Amino acid sequence: MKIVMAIIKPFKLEEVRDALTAIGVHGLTVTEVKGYGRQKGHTEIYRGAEYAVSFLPKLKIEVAVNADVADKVVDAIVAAARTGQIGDGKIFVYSLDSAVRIRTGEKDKDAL
Amino acid sequence: MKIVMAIIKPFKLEEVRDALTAIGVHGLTVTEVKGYGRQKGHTEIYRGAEYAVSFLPKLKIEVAVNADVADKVVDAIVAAARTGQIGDGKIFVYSLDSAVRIRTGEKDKDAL
Amino acid sequence: MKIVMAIIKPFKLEEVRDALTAIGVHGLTVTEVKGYGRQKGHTEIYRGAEYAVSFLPKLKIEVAVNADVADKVVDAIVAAARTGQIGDGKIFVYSLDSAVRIRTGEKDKDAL
Amino acid sequence: MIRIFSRLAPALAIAALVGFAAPGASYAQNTPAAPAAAPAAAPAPAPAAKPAPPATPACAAAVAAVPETDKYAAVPAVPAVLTNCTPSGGDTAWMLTSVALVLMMTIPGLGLFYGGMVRKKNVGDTVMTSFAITCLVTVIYAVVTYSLSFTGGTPFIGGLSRAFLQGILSDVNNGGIGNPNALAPTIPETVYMCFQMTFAIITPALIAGAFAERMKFSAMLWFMGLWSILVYAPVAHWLWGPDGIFNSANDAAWFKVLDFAGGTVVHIDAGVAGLIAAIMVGKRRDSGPGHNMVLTFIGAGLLWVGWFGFNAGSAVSAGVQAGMAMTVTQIATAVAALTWMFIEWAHHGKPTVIGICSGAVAGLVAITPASGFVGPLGAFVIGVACGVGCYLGATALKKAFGYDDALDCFGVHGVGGIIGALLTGVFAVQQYGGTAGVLEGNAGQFINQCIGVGTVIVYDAIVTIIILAVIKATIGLRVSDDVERDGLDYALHGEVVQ
Amino acid sequence: MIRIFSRLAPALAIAALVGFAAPGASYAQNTPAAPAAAPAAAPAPAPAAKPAPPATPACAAAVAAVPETDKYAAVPAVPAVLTNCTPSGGDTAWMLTSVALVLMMTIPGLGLFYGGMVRKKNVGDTVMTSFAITCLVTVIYAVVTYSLSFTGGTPFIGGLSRAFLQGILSDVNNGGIGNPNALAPTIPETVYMCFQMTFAIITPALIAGAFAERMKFSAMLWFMGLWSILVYAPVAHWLWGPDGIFNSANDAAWFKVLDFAGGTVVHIDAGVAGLIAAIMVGKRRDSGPGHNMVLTFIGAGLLWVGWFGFNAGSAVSAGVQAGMAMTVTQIATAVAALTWMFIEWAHHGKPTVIGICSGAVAGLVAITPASGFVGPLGAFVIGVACGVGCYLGATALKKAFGYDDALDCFGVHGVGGIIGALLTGVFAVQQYGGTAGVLEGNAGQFINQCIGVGTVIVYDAIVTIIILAVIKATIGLRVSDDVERDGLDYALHGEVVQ
Amino acid sequence: MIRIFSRLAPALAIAALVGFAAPGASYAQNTPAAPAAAPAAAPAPAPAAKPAPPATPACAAAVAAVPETDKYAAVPAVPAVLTNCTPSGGDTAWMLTSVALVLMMTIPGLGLFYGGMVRKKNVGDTVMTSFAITCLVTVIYAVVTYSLSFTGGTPFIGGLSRAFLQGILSDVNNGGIGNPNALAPTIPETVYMCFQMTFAIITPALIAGAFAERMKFSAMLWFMGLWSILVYAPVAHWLWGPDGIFNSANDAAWFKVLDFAGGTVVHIDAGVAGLIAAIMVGKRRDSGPGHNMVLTFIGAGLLWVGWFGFNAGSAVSAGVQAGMAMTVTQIATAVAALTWMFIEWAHHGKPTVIGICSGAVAGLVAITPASGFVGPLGAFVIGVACGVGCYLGATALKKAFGYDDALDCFGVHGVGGIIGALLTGVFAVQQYGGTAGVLEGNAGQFINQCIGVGTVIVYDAIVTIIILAVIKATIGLRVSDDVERDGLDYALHGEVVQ
Ligand SMILES: Nc1ncnc2c1ncn2[C@@H]1O[C@H](COP(=O)(O)OP(=O)(O)O)[C@@H](O)[C@H]1O
Ligand SMILES: Nc1ncnc2c1ncn2[C@@H]1O[C@H](COP(=O)(O)OP(=O)(O)O)[C@@H](O)[C@H]1O
Ligand SMILES: Nc1ncnc2c1ncn2[C@@H]1O[C@H](COP(=O)(O)OP(=O)(O)O)[C@@H](O)[C@H]1O
Repeated sequence: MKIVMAIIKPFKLEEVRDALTAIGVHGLTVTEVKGYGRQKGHTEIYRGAEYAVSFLPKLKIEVAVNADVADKVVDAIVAAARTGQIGDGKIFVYSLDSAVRIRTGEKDKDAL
Repeated sequence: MKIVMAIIKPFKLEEVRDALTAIGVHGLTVTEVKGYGRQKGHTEIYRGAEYAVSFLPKLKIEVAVNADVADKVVDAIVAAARTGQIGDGKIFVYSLDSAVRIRTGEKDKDAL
Repeated sequence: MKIVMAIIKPFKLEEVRDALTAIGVHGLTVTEVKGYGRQKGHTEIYRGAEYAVSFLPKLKIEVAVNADVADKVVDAIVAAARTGQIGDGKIFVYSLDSAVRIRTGEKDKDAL
Repeated sequence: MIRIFSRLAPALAIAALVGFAAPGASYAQNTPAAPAAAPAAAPAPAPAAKPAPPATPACAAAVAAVPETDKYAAVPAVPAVLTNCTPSGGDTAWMLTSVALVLMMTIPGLGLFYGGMVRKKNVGDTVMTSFAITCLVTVIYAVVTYSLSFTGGTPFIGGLSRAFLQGILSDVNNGGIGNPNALAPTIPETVYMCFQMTFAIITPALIAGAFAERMKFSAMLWFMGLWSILVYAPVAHWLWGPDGIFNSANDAAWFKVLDFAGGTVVHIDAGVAGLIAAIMVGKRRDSGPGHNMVLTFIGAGLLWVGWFGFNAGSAVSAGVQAGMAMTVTQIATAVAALTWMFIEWAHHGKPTVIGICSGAVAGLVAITPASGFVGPLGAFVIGVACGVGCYLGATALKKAFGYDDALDCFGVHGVGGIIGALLTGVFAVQQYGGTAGVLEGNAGQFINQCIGVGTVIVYDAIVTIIILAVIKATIGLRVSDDVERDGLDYALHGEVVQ
Repeated sequence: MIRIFSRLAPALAIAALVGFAAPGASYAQNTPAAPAAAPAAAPAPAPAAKPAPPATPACAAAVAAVPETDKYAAVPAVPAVLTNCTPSGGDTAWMLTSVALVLMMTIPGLGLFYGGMVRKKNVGDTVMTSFAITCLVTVIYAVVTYSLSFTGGTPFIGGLSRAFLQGILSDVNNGGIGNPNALAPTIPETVYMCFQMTFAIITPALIAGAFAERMKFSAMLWFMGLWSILVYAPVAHWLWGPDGIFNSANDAAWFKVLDFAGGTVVHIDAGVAGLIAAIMVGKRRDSGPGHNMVLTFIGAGLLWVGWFGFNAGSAVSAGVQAGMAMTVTQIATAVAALTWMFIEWAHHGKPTVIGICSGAVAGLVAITPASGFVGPLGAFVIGVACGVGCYLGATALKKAFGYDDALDCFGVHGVGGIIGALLTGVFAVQQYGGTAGVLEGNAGQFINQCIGVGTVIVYDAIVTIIILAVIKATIGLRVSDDVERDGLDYALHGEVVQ
Repeated sequence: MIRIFSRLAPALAIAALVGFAAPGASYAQNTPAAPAAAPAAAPAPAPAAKPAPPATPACAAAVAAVPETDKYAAVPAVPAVLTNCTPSGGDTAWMLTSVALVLMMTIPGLGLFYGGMVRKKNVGDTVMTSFAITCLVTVIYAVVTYSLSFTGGTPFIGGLSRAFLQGILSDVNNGGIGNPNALAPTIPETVYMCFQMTFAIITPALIAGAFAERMKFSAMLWFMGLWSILVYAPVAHWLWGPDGIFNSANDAAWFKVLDFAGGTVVHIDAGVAGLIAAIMVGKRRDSGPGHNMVLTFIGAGLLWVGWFGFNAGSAVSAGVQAGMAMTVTQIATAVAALTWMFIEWAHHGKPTVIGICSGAVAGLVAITPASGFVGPLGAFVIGVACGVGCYLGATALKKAFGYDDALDCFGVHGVGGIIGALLTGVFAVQQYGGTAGVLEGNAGQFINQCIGVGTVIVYDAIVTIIILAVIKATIGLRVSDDVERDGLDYALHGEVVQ
């Protein structure tokens, strides 16, 4: 099993969710995060002072999947989240040792 | 070492924390997240329009532990977080290469 | 590749970011979290009742890096985030299987 | 639940249509519909609380004067009502303003004061409760409560001569000298009715603090509707109705009880009902500190500002009594707020925003019955006393008995109202409001205050218990555990603060 | 965009300097600058809507009386203006208060009402729009709109005799009897001007709800500035100007249309312009529920409170008409709010905060034109009618036609204004406001109301289309997609709520 | 710190009890306690700023008239005070309203205006500062400040004849003609006292903006308490006391300085003290943009609305002068807000919510001293001047000197107050307020304004330095670094916005 963790632009959430549902992934967890990277931040103005805001709002999506579909999931996210502009985000994949569904106690594959 | 990452219902936090303390785990990190899964979401109403809210508030708990107690931790969380209703959440376990306590520079086991 | 995940005190963010930039790391993701550990929490007062707040505001920083610089990154964070007082936080390192830059589709090293 | 309510609207509509239509005709015909209206029923018409003697009606002269300064009088035929204006434009101006100020106390004032003290998941339900009560009580008040409270009837309850506001305007034409209502001789009766309506609105809205975060919205509406007719109307009549048993201006009163602006009618009434409701609805499953003390601060600020309309407005005139009422209101409030803050500081090591705001509200509550009767000295003592008393009411008392008065409706309004009502009997000064208190040698006034307070507490408690028991047995009082856990905003209203 | 605006400020400054300076001199010289001012232009000076006959000016007597009660008169040489006070201190007190109340409706009232209903990313732009309109319209109103609206000229538009407020004070010296403005005989003209200014402020601020979350801030400013001169000024003149074609107090009026406090001038005007703007600016790319119903609650509360100044203040006196206007305002608002809430509850299973608040505003809108003319019966029916009508306007109507009236400017103010204006013709009672409606047998009044409403709708729509088309062709109406997506707060104002 | 304060409360209680009790007796005895009260001390009793000549007291006639229109007079024995009402109900109505409006400026107005501009972690401390100052100053004002400011004494400081408000009511009985206080002849003295109290409240509350986010709450309380006695009271006496050295209505004044509503007494006073405090408390360790411009918007809106009470209320009558004061207040505010917005737009490319709100406050500040003396032209120029000046004050000036005036107390109130005070001397028009300015040929008035402003600045700065130095040496001024970093809300008040 793998966890696919993607950092995306906030307004892409619905599209990514739909893309994942389309390939049979029906569970995911979303976190509001701030991203720092190449994308230029905003400037906030406060009484004549300008404050550079270098941390931009992003969403982190975490999806636990079977190892065999991880690539498909990555591709689906890339396709749905891409705008082609700087700041589109990253996807990181790492290995999962085990998974449990709390409600039933089901393990691993059955838990996803 | 392992990281046990659990997605739970928000109102279960205190119980889970107490269950972990009871088995000797004294550190954890909590994040507010939104979950998408089988659990049906709410409907928000706004001037005669209904908006389906499919992302539900959940909490993510991350606990770094020695590999040998990981199962005990998982069991404790399952026991404490279970309501038996859809949406109770998942637990994911993955391997940790190293850990450091910032204050002291202690490493790995000593850092947990 | 590794992911370095650090839990730090919120007011240390800028220093940590600068320390990382100084060693050539130009991307990271920040999450507001609540930490539970040895650090004593606050007490909130509400009409003569005291509520112990045991979860304290922390920031989680996630940085994906090449395995060879992981130690340098950890050291930089430790140096920047340390105050020497309880609650400075932890750093966890785990392995990353792959990475993708959404905008370009670049993989792994090129994606970081 | 829904079914019940979807039927309520049309029923209400039909009842009100019939009701408003009848007197509507009587307005048009300019026939006083109710021979039993206030003037006839007034052996002791003016309560001492509001006794500004009427000036010579300026507008009668004005009407006569018009032909002479003819240049503005080009309106061909001035309709009847317009030739009869009010005896005092100044008093009317202040009372129109006071209506606005007292309404502002409830929406948005009280809604925010309470809203900041609940958890975020219930703030929508909390503010909506204030808003819905405002609307519901407005309709009920126009239909029946005003008449039951302020027209003559029996010593226990008023008559129906102003039901559906019938005759409220046409009487003004009798003689051209303005409002014949002895309670407010220098202003139009419509303005007096609106002013009193805002009091009838805030009283149930205060109760809602006791059972916040767990009562069904539908049950709340039924409770408030019934309570405002069965409890508020008679109690207001006892204290303020022309022939009320406790009205200090009624020569035939059984006991002359002082209540300038509603310490008993509004605050004790609300506090006791809140206590009963907190007990009968039961404790919250989980609680925690208020989610946003900035909202509470806004609410407390607007309550304070609006309370000038409440207290100084209760003089029903813009004169000396209003001025002194405003002065003592300001002093008692500030003193009570500081008292609460310093006690909390000494007790818990920190002064809190919610603490100082609660103290201010406690002071406003306690000075309310006294505001037209006492001076700066009385205000100061009342401020200290209620600061201490309400602090204990909201902390020790609640802990000792274990009820869950969520936002301290009883702890602040009940306790503060009682302290204020009793101390009014002590510190009343003959010169300010016409009645001496214990300090000026009139010990009997304290007894009267005790009797008034006691009677209201007992009656209020009994009727509140009955109303709540009936609702509990029918539609139920309380939301389910799931709803309570997820928050009333999501579950009952489909809305959430982001 | 910036360049255009950085040039606007100095240009405005110079124009205004020249303008204010000229009449500034004329005040000092105490010479009536405009022989065509109100008194001369007044064959039918007092609109029936505001016909309180003037009292004998108290201050003239006072001036005479001063030598006798000499003890206060130690000021050596009382300057001229000060010996001429206003005929009615009470009326003036109420109108000064009403100015404050109506300004509070826009800032912060309307800003919050709207601000709570947008997404969090646009709340700053939304509240700033209310604030900026307040400032912009104040300047424009003093320069030209007041004069165009309220001085005599043609039946279609007023004159320039009060441009730059010239002569607004000096006339008071003519004869020492107070304000010679026949529209407000008992108060200083400055106060009347301020009162009317607050109406001119809120009207464009209402429009902004229609195109919220997507219009350029610069385009908004140009639009509002032009609209307030080209649409608001003439429409106000038609209904309220001394020689306006629809002024019911003008004997020479083509049709006598009743509009007590601005149902047509303010709400229909704003609603129709909003509808046009929503269509021409286009739909939002994405939408969602409002982010904070607590803000909406505060806004609705302050709107309700402030509306007492709007409606009861439109009596321009503190008397019987103001009292009844306040009464019917309270009743219609409560009824409409409950109506909306129960419909929503039946329809969606849940009563919402935004629903009950919207219903209250709908009620306030619909009772506005009627408030000086109808009684409790009329208020009740109007409340039910607009509760139903505006609910449909904000839901079914919008869905059916597919325009994106973001915050339901047309759905509430347009629909509510039309319902109110027409029902005024039905429920007007001779005794209250001087004009009978259909129920009292005067069917013609309903026709007049239809003609008035229809004409305003057509004129407003046409001119609004032209203004928006010009702006679209020049600086553009709409922000870019990126800006809309990221939120106007970040992108246009560099600020964000944390 | 706690120990100190837990002792303050009882001490205060005892002192005040003794103080209020003594005059309490004197009220009851109806003996004028202070032979040196205002009337005796009045060779030049009425300041030109507030010279509405008294009308024939309507209530004296009313009292006589009662027996004739006997039908309302059933109250058996009308107590003495009630037979003496105020000469002008209209003026009193407006002043009662103004008290409410000006209080609303501080709570919640200023608290929110400031609260939105701090970081989220300090918003509770910021709003609580406004609230606590309101309470503290109320008590101190009643005890001593009112008397020191407004009774005759020396040219430098008033007397103690009204300490503990003694005699404030009983004098009204002398002759039955209303308030004998020459400063406010047509309203009860209690109302005048309350009105002035609200000014004494907002002044220290303004100072708190300068040292926001880092001062100890306990040190703040001590500072404000001492400052309001040692600085506010004498400065108010200089400008407004019957025998004050700068009172333009005092024939014996050394220099006749115009300050209609507090440009010098309130704003320069607060601004300079703020500057000193910002420097002595030191810079914040970290800063950042305000956390919620919606709060700032609400605050600015309520400040604007409330300021009508501040400026038009300073006419102490509901007449022509109030009307023009309201007019110029509206114009200057709008112009200043637009000026700031356009400068910022040109300068940074974006117009901000906090910018336009700051500009509005700057305009309100600068028109304050001028509001009863200038006309629309003056208002326009003052608006532009302070828009530019305060923008520079809050940006360039602060940057140039490097002090950390956190919320621009000096940048807006100090700079705006000075601009307003000086331009009052230029644009004052004889006809409006009785004094000519430079433009009407009276160049000397400008000199007088400079002398007044300069003296206040120097005195204020010196005494503020001394007070702060003493506090610094005893309990300390500043929170620890840890507290500052974590936020004052958690650390000092145990509360946090969720
Ligand atoms: N090395 C990294 N580790 C963790 N997160 C990263 C890293 N680099 C980038 N990110 C995340 O990805 C987001 C987008 O990265 P950015 O460099 O701005 O643009 P792009 O992905 O188009 O190259 C960042 O805002 C940050 O949240
Ligand atoms: N594949 C997944 N990857 C990551 N998180 C998941 C996944 N599936 C479910 N979750 C998380 O677990 C929560 C509960 O899942 P859900 O399917 O609703 O109920 P249950 O756990 O009872 O089957 C979701 O809200 C989501 O946060
Ligand atoms: N075992 C753990 N797993 C996950 N997070 C932890 C763990 N232990 C500590 N933390 C995080 O580190 C933070 C600091 O830990 P704490 O024990 O308070 O102080 P210190 O790091 O100085 O020993 C905690 O608030 C929590 O967020």
